[in-house]
Amino acid sequence: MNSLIPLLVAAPLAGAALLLLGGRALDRFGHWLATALAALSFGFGLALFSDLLGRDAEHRTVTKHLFSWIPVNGFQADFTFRLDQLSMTFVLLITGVGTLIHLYSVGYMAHDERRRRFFAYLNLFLAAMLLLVVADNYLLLYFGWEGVGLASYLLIGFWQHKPSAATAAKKAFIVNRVGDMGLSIAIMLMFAEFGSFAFGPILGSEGAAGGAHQASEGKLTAIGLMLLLAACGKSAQVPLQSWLGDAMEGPTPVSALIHAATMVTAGVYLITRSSAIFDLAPDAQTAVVVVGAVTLLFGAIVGCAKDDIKKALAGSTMSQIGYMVLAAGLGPIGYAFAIMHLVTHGFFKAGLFLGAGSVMHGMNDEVNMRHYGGLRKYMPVTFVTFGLGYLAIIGFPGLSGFFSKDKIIEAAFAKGGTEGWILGLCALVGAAVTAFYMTRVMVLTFFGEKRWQPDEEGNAPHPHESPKTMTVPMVLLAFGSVFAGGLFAFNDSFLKWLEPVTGHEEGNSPLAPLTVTLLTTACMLAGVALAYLVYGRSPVPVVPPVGSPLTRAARRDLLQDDFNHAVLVRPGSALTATLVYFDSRGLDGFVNGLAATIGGLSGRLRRVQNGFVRSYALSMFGGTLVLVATTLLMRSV
Amino acid sequence: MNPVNYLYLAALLFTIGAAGVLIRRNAIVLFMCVELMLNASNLALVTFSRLHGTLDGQIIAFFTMVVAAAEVVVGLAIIVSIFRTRHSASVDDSNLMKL
Amino acid sequence: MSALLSATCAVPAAGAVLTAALPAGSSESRRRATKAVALGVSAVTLVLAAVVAARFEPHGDRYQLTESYSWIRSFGITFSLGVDGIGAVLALLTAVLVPMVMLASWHDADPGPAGPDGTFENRRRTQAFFALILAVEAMVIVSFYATDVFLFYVFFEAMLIPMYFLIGGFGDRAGGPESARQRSYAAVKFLLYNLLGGLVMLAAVIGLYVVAQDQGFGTFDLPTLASAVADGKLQLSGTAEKALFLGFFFAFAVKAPLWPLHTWLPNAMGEATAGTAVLITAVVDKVGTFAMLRFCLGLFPHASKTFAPAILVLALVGIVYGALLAVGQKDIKRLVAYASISHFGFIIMGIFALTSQGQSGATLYMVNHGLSTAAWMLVAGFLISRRGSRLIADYGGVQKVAPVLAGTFLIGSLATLSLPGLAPFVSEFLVLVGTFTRYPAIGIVATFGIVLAALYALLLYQRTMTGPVKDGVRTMPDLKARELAVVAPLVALTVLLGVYPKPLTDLVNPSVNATLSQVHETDPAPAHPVAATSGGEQK
Amino acid sequence: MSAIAVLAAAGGNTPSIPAPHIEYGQLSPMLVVFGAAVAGILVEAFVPRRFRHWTQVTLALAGLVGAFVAVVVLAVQSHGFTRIDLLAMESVALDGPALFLQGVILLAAVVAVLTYAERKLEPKAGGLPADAFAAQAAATPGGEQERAALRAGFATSEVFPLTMFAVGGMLLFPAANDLLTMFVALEVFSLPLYLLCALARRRRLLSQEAAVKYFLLGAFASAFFLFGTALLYGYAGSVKLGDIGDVISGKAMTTPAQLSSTQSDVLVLTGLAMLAVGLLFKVAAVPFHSWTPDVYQGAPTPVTGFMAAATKVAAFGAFLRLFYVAFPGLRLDWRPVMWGVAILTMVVGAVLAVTQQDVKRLLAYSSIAHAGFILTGVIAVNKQGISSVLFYLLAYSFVTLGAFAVVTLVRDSKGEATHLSSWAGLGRRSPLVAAVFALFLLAFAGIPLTSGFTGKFAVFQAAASGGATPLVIVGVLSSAVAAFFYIRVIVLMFFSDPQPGGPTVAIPSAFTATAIGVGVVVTLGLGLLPQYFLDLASKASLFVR
Repeated sequence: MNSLIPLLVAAPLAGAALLLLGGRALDRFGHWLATALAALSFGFGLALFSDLLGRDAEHRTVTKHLFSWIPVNGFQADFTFRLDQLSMTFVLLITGVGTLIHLYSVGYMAHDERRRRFFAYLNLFLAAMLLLVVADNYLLLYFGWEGVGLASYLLIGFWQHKPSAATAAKKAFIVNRVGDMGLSIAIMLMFAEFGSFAFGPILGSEGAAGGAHQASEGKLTAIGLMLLLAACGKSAQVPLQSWLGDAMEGPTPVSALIHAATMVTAGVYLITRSSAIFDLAPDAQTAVVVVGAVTLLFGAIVGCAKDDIKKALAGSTMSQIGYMVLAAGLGPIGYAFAIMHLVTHGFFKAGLFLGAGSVMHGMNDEVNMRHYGGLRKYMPVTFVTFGLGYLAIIGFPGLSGFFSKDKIIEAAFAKGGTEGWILGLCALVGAAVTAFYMTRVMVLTFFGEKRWQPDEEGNAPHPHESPKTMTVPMVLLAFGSVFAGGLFAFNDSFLKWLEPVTGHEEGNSPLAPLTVTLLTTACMLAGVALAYLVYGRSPVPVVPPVGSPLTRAARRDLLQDDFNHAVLVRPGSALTATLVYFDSRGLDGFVNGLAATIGGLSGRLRRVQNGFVRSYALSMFGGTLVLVATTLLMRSV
Repeated sequence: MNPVNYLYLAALLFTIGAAGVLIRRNAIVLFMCVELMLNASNLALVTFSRLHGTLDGQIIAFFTMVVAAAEVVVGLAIIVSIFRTRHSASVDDSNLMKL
Repeated sequence: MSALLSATCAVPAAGAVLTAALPAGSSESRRRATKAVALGVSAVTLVLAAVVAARFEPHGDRYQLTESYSWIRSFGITFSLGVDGIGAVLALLTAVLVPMVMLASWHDADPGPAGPDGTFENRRRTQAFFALILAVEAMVIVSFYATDVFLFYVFFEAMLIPMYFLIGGFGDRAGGPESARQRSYAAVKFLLYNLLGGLVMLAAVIGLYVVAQDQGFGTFDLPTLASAVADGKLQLSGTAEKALFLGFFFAFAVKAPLWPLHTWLPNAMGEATAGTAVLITAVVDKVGTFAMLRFCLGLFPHASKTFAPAILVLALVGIVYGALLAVGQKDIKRLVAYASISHFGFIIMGIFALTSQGQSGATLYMVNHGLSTAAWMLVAGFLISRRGSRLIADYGGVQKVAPVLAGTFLIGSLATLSLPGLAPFVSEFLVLVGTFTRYPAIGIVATFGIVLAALYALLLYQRTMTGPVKDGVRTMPDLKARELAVVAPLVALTVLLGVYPKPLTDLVNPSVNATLSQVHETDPAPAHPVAATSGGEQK
Repeated sequence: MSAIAVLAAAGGNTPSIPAPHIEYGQLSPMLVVFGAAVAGILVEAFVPRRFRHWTQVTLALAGLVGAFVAVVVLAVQSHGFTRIDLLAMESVALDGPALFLQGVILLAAVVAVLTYAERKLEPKAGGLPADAFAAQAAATPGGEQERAALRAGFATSEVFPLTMFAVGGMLLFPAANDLLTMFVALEVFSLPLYLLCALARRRRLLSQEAAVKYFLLGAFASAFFLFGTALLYGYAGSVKLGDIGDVISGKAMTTPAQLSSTQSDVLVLTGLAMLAVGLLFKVAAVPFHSWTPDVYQGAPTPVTGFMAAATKVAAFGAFLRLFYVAFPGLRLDWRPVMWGVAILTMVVGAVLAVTQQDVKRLLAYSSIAHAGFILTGVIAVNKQGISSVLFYLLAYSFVTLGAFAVVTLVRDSKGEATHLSSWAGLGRRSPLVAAVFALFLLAFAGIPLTSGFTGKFAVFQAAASGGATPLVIVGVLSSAVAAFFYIRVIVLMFFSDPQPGGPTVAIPSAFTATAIGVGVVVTLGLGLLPQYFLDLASKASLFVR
């Protein structure tokens, strides 16, 4: 059975390779091939899942050693795969949602002449993400980690002819690189500390304590912080969040893939996977929760201000991931819920994005919500599925989001002490704001008057429902976003499933669970109501009002780019300019100067050679005198 | 009289010759100064021959004269030919090649 | 005493003479014959080098397949060859790259238009070009195989001359007189820098000989000297050893090139043809770093230890500095050159971190950098040859008209920024880890290099390949079969060695350990070692 | 008074003056050459003009080859290696260095004579082929007489006997075992050279100027040499190098009573210095170098080549003998001074060459720099020092001859085009010649696999083991500077575009071709497989005392 694990990765990878090298021949059916391979990988996932379920809870960690990758004396990096409950969860999410997105893309990208390449990249994305989650050591994880970065680079910049897309892609990759730097430093620290960077030895497996316990807290904190940096990069957490918004330049299915199934979830995976380290490094954990809380609010605020539907959803992703990171930072009380929210979020966020895509599809790729309105009549399926996703994300009781988010807020309070209160309140506020901006999106898009006008060429969009290939995935995802949460929450099945890996403790919440639930729901309703009051009652201006300073800032992603530009880009380019100058004038100048000096010296010395025989004689005579004198001198001294 | 004084005289002559080479322009004169230096050497040789009581010095002197004569032959040949070209015996005129 | 090594050196040398002697003439057929011969010779060399690498027994003696012929007895100089893992691998790299370079510069040396006074610019141009390449190959291979310090020195110096003519004589012809001036300036700069380095080394070589002679080692035989140094039979006074080390190191640092001795490289790589540029950065410069490993560490262990920190700092500066300048370049080839400077920083850092990871990494780095930069630079060359300009600003949207070219170029860029899965990652990470375990601070700062690498590599890609299609690019043809034949193997190797570098590491590790033991160094032990579960215990 | 007594004593036994015993066999090299020279004069007198050229060439070559054979035979009889002895009343030494250098000089002379014999480069004059030498040296340049001489197709075939005399002197110079012989030899090879300088066919004015400069300064220098001789005679009472050495080392004590010890110190040291001046002038060491560029430029190029190669060999031979046989005892006194001279020579030579615009002047300055390199070998007072210098001289002389031979080929309407600018793009017009010249330049620059490198390594290695490490450093650095201007020429030849109407490369006759060929072969041979000659040099590196 273990031998299936490599195939998980191999299937989509093979797809990518085939489609890239296959050439025009594959143009006709390439996309179906890709989808099939994704589905196949999902199939393997299910098979393995059933296999795991077959084992008793304590022995659900299976590894598969392929070959030794980089062996240098003490440094042993292997191609070893590891499948346990945690990675299993991810595998299913990735392959499942991933397959649906493939399916969706078949319709969405129908008219793109580079569709084959698009699907190749999608497969590559899956393969990389799968490698990331089934790796058995941090270096192999890093392999997948950067592979994800590459795939996202290729997909975000898929429409390379658009400079904005190319820039966004580059930005995403480079910001992620900063995170990757953290990961590689973490790996170096581990190697220096433990002489290894494999999960088993360091984190311990199946009850057996890993080496992490012997290490000093300082070292562990350092490692933890570096891992956190990495997570920030991939999961678009403050301060490395800036790439996420621009990443919307990619085709919508890509956004769905990035935000729901792959990429951004990687950070949460990393933190949860490294729980053994974080549990021993409280300071690192604090850092994690702070990052989570801040991002949670940051994303929510940004989400409120955006008129671009995808950007608004991006903001929400940021804040939802914030929830997960926050939960993961809470330690054993939070890990399971972080993952749970991650999965549910996977469903509804994918649904929302696909829905958004479907809307754009019907609106000639118009993204400004102020040019939407009243679309529910034109695209009912989209409306329903999107609506369910909406209810799920705002945590409407009974739907997926409700269970997972509620648990997280609970856990936040359960952290205890002032810390617990602060986190809890942040989470609550976040819930309210989430409700607000999602309602806003919903209202602007599907309700009210239709506000779309003809574009430059004067052809007004004719909103219409999308083809089956697109709607079917949306429907399936909608089911997920409705029922998944309940399923998981049902006598804590999900918790029990994950516990062997992440461990679990009941925190001591100052508030009764019920109170928290009520509070949450109240906040949610408040948010919805407010949004309705603002956008639902009065017609929405097509041209956005100036808005408060906060709004304006939020529209500019709370000035993140301005900040980066001022702090990094401008000084950086100034530095390079100076260095270029220094290199040519300074270093080269020195050398050339030396040559010039010799030349000048030569030119001056030449004058002595003035052609007059008598001055030659003089130099000889002088030379003789000096010679005699020095010779005599040598004797006297 | 102490023969060493002849050495001082020789040195003096030699220096005069050298100085002449440095300050005179006319190639012939310049060349004669060189001859003067050679003769100064001869004087020194003879003196030393006297001091040592051996004949070698004097024999060398004879050789020197012969050599000097040969030098004169070659030297004059060159100087005359260049004089015929330039109608001047000043060594300062011939400095086409420099630097 | 098998003559395998000398054969491997002799074939390209003979080939060079043969190629040069082939009938001149501007007729196409004559030229094709010349090229065919040269290519054939390089292929044979490749086979031989491969055989050498295959015959090498990693766990056998330090130097294998050794040969030794008397050469200049008076100075204890012998013509003695022998390979260790490192030398074998690098020689193989050379043998692999040369045919690629030849294919890539197939038409670079075709006689151009008649000169100002009707004289054809040198009717033997083609012959000369390929003969010079083969000459370089021969000399480089000798210096990788040489186990005699003097023999190494001789070829280390001699290879400058053919390189010099390659750089100065064959640039991209687009430029006209101005670029001709630039080119000869670059060639002279290259030669003078390296000659100065070589002369300083000459002084050191002489010094070594004199010192050794006084203690009864009137020889240049590396194994003898090294072992004598190792077991204290040959005592160098502290200052003497330091001076000699610096003498050797200076030469290698110029060649490598190490900051701040690097300024010749951008000119040389910028003005030379892409093929020559590859020859410089991927082959010739490797001799410098290789020599640091073999001679600096082998002959002057204590001095090496003493200077290691200082050298590491220089290397570190080089990494960051080179990357930053690459970001600031307007000229594609110069950008690649500065990127290489940054990479050489990594290589040197790996060598002088004095850990097995660092040095194995450095050695792999030499190979991987060779392959990846070759791919990158050659594709860039194809691009430039199509547009006739080296300025980044003249390009844009190439991927729309020439997707394959753009794709290969992207792979080259990704390799340069050492993406996992591609060969350079393996070596770069090993170097970083190896450095980190001994000098954490330096390791961390060096890690910034990977971000900067991403910056310059992707900036270049974005500016040239993406965005709207620029005029002058519209009609750009995609890669031809010949060009694909050049790039494909390189890419394949890059991927293969990225996923399965074990064959290389197996060759290299023993030699590296031997080198380390010469320096009396061992890897720093982890603070809390855990049972490494390599091999993955199955469940 | 006492002097008269001496004379009386001498006169007393006049009847029985023992006839000096002369070892003709072992002196044969010189005798052959001098004989050929005299015969050459007779040829001038008696052979009709149209046969002279060939007769002279044949005679000269025959003489030189014969002499060389004699040298080889002597060497084979292991003269100079195991059997080193003094000849002709101890005035001539037959030892390793002498024999080795005589061999080198003779070979160099052969090559030089080949370049003399070249008659295909110059346009025919008066229907007869013309060589590089003046039709009639005595004629005023540009005058009617000269035109007449040209019409008549005169040729100065005296150059061959003159050269032979010079060669004879050069053979004697490094073998001279007493200062008198040395002085005579110096003059014997200098005087013909003065004349040869004046004999260029083109650019007569420059030629004459070169001659006059060379002559006056040469005479000036030899005057110093002679006075030095006198002083040393005064100090040691003998001019035999061995005796002087003994006196210095205190084995013999013959300083005249009238002189105080300080005075005698002054004598010996001043004398040493003045002898050095005479020799440093000949090897063109700074500050006694100033004649070199002008003379090299003005003299007929074949002569320049001959001078540059053979003179240096002879002069350094004498230099070695003087300092290793007579003055080893004064090492501490002269070494520091020579250090200074060597450093100055290397640096000034290299630096001044950087800005030269004329090929011949460039080579002149490079020869100065090389004199410096050789001096570093001389200063290492040890066996390696001798052998390395011997080897270096061998290597250097052939590179120089080859280089100047190439210079004779690059011509325009006004004769040889020596200005560098006109060499631009030579590599395009005639790759082969350019490549050969490049090879010679690289050898000058001391690039490995050329003879220049082996030589440089040898001398530097000797100097280093002689404890002169600073010299080696300076040498290395100045080599770097020197490399710069050699490379400049290569760049010019290969990488810059030929000027329209630039010079063309004349196709030489077999003579020059052979000369250049020999140069190439030796340059590469001594670079690739120097072992045999290194052995020879080290075997030969023992002076007789």
